[in-house]
Amino acid sequence: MSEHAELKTGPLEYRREDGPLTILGFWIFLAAEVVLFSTLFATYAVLFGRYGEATPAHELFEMPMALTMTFLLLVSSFTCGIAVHMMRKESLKGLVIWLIITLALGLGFLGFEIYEFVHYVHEGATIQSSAFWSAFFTLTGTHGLHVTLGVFWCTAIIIQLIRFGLTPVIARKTFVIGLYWHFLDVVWIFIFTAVYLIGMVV
Amino acid sequence: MWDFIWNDFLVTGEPIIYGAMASIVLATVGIVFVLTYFKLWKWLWDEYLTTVDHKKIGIMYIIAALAMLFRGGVDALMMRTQLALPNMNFLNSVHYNEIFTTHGTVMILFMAMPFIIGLMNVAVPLQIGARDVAFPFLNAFSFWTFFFGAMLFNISFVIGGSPSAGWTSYVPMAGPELSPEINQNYYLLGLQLSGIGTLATGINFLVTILRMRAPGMTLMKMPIFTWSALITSIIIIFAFPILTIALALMTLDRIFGTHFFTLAGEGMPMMWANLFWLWGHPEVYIVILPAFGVFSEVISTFARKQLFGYKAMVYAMCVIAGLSFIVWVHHFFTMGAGAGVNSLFSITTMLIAVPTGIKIFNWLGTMYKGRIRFNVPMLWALAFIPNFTIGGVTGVMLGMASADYQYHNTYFLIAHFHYVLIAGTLFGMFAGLTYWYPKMFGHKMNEKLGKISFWFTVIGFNITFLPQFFLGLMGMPRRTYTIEPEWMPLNLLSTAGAFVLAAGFVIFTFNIYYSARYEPREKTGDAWDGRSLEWATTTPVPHYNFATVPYVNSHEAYWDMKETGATTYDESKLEPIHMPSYKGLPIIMSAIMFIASFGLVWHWFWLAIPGLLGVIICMVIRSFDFDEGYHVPIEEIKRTEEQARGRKE
Amino acid sequence: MKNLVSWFKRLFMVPGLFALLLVASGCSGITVLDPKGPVARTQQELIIFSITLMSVIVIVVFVLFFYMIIRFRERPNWTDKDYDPHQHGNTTLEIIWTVIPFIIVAALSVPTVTSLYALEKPPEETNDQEPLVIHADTSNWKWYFSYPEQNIETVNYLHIPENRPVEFKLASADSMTALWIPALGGQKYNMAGMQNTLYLQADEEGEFAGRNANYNGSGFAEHTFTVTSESEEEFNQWVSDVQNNAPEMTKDRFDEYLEPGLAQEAEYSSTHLEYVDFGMNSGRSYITDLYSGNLGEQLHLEGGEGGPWEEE
Amino acid sequence: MSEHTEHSESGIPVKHVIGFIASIVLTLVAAYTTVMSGLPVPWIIAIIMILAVIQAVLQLVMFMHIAEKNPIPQYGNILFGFFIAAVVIAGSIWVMSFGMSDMDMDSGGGSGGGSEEMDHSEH
Repeated sequence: MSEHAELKTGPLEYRREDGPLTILGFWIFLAAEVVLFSTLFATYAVLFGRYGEATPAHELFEMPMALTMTFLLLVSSFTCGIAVHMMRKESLKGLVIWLIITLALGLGFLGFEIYEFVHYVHEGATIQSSAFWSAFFTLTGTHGLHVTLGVFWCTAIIIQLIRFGLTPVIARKTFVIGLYWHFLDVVWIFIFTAVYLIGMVV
Repeated sequence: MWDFIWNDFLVTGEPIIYGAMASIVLATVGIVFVLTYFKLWKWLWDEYLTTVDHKKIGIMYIIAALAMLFRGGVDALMMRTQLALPNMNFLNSVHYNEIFTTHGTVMILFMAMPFIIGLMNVAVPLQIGARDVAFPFLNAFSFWTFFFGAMLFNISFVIGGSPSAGWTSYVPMAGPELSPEINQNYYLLGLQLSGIGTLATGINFLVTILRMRAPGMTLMKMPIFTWSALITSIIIIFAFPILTIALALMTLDRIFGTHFFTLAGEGMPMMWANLFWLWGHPEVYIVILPAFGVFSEVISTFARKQLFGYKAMVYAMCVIAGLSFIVWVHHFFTMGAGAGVNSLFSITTMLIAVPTGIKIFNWLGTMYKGRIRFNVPMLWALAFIPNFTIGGVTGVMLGMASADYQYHNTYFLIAHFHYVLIAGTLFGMFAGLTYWYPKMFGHKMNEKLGKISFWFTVIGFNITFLPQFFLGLMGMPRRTYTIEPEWMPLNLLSTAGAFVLAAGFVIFTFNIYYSARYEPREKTGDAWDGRSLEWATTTPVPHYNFATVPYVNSHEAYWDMKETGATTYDESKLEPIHMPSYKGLPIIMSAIMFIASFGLVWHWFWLAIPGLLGVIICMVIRSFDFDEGYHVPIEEIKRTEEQARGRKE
Repeated sequence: MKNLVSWFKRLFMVPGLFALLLVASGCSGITVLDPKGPVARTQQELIIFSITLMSVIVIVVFVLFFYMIIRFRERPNWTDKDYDPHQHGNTTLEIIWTVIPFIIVAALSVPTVTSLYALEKPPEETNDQEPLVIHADTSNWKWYFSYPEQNIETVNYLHIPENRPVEFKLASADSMTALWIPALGGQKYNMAGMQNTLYLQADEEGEFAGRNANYNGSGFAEHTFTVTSESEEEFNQWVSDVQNNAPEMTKDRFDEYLEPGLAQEAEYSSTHLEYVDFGMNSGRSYITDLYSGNLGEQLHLEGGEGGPWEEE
Repeated sequence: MSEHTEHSESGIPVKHVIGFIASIVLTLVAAYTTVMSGLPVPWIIAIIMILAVIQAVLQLVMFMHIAEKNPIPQYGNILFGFFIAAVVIAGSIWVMSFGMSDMDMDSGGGSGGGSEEMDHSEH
């Protein structure tokens, strides 16, 4: 504990004493994020159907759009997993390439989300329309904001990887952003199910 | 422009406010003068503002908490003055509302919270034999976001107007439709800012306690205060995100025109109450559990006995933590959710009495066959038991939903939670502060003054709040700025008590000054014949805490060491100690967040957006910061330890 | 040290004596413990029951507490025979003080749950009578009591017949409030866009204080009303007086009422329920549509005066 | 912790591929159930929520290495997080679903409803 003695074996991100600490801390942070998003889901569920004079959700939600966004995130989660796998094989080039693919998919997702929001606003459903639409835009928007933050963060990591190479510190950071990215996918699964799919049937 | 500044920006027209403005300006000028005259700016920046040392951060938390206790206390005295007699004309209704709002918010979030976090910072790393917390940089960041959040909330008094919707800020009253002024935004953003820091503290301490304990110290061999800190951290981590969202939603309602809790747009005001108490109830246990931890330490130390039923104490706290998340509806039994909902939450609420009762009896058991010394920390702990029992049983009474229809929103409730929060949290914090004071500052607090302040506080407290139970049953509602003639005698008594209580606090504060000047220096490092590891360090504690960390065999590690004559200094095992560097970024980043939040309070996006960009830039700077700290060389450790230990003999 | 212990004793005598004094002075001054109707009586009985049980706990804790600090205090002629520093617990004892609180909680739960369900219905003893329906609506800082069957409405005061259950329909035009008549029973919230039902009943004639118990801003302290309980005949007489002599509650008149402020007692021979029912989802934004942007007005009340009657 | 050595040299770990395909399939099944199955709505909701939970667990285990020792497994806090999440969501829905008896018939009404009723009264 006293030393920055690096272990010689094990995944790179765990080799320094602060590696496991940070990763555990980040898992705990993700647990807090679970509660954060669950509060948004609870709000959405309680305010469900409160459209006021605005357009109801089932008239606007479309399956192709929701599915496309879902697949973009699912694939990006997969490529992110591969990136971390590459890191554990200590392949810097593979890591950077897969991270860039992940980033591109994430940007694609964001593009679709922005397009979707703009579309809804044109149809007269804005964040100020009614309780339901406030909850909808806040829930999906918070997720979108997390993805945006992830994109910037991931860019910073890629720059660091290219400049400083695969050190234990940067490996730890990469592993953490990987966790973050997968977590956003998990949240999206619930948004897809609880918001889009249920919104289409009820 | 001037018109705006004079009429909207600054609060004008009240003599009290002018007085406050003048005193703020004078105090600021005074502080700046002293710092400049004695050339202390550099010292302040190098030693405190940029520190990442948990001990110094703990001290800063406690100083801030005492300052906020003073502010909240003055609020309380003003309220009690207004309520002393019928037809009092000391505060008008608007002013009174602002004052009880700030009193509640300040006391819970800016006094109790930093006090417990401060004590956790001081004691936990020492109790588990760690060099610091897991993330020292984050720890400094937590403190500064708390500090600036508290400042943001406090400046509302003179700039823009204080929030006045109560510390619970129920909508629609606090919403954009019925409170269009900006004052409520201070509440939202001040709490949000400090909430970020609290969440970070929770994560920090959970990782610290889970991963940085001394060798041999399994979970069931941790000192009980560390256990309480662990459980508190867990509650923080799972409760504060709910507050974050609740505040964010109301901020959206007020600044961006959404309809979560509004009357128009089919918003749902009840949902605010629901989310607020989903956080608010666990919050109550966040501020009480560390106090329980302190009492356990203090009672066992001063009864000179092991804690009675250590395991039961731990399990009781775990059960309390679990139950704390499933009782929130008891804060709004009268909302009409139906007999089914109220029955369930009545029963879960009353069930909390079971683990709490276990703890009370275990404390009594600890004293049984002990050898009790009545030092000041012990006095606070002893006063806690009977007073908190009154608070606890009235809590059970309030938990019975059908009777609660009569207690709700009355002074009965006020009396109950002051019995719990003052006798529990505040006595606990005073006990903890006097108990660890020698470890923090190298001298005890004066016993005589301590006893005087104790008796003033305890007697004043009972005179203040005991009558309020009866006032509640007589039909006096909370938050009323004026009283009916038939409530006069008890209110007058209560007001008199409040001034006695305040005298106790003034003496306590004076004692800090007095002790710093006249108390003999404490040289042993073990001021109270302590039992856990923090007493094994020398006093003052070296910045690296422990030269070598001993192997721990029980939850009373130092007691064992004293029996075998071991020390925490084993020269053969010395290694260079890795320490983090001090950083200016936490305070700078928090200050930028403060500015951004201030912009948002006033709907000034030209200020808020650059502020947010500044925060992002700070995060990038942090990400590219590869500073790995430094190592304390063996020679320096030897020198420090010899100096400290040589003096001891 | 002896001095200290006696200080302790004295400390707890102060509030103890004080409590005794209050109890001795009788419950008559304490509204909640002096019920004037079956609902309040149910609650009073529950409160007395819980106080009794809780007193037992408090006494046990206090006795043990003083025994410990007196018996085991450090004192000059202290000997070692009573000192057992290695005692770390006692499983039997710990089980006992876990089980007993459980039993107490169970003992309290049964009447709590029973009474909770009972309070959702009109009082048992008068269930042969139809409850009198009164819509109690609030806006900042006034009470409107509408009697739909009688088609009359009062502002800031209430007449009810004795010995007949009253079914309050609670709603609010703006802030969350709570209808509370301590002498008759506990409170329930009034909220916008939804309706709560509260049953109360007076067993005797008299005047009782009623108020909004939930803080709703600067006029909160004056957000009160009086309840007059009278015999059935007097009540009917009063109703027909109002029906015959009072003006109608027109929409314009009612809209004026909705503007924030205090109001005098008044009565009308029609109800506002004809235009808007705040208990329905449709009524929830009525007031914001009407006074958008003007609802933030603050009342600077002073010295407990400026009461309802002096404002207008 | 040594699983990074278990996989073939080809670069793509089998575990990830399985997780990926499973999540695609689960998503499609959920979409199909919603649009095409014609089941009663409560059934659909129950089925797709279960599918979502399965998929989330899949992500946590297959991609996020939740069971990895660090040096102790880290799922304790996430599990407690899910417990609190369930309390928050289910609790809020349960507690907040009262007094809304007129919501369903009236959900389109909003502020318009009030004025309609006013018209009635004026004749």
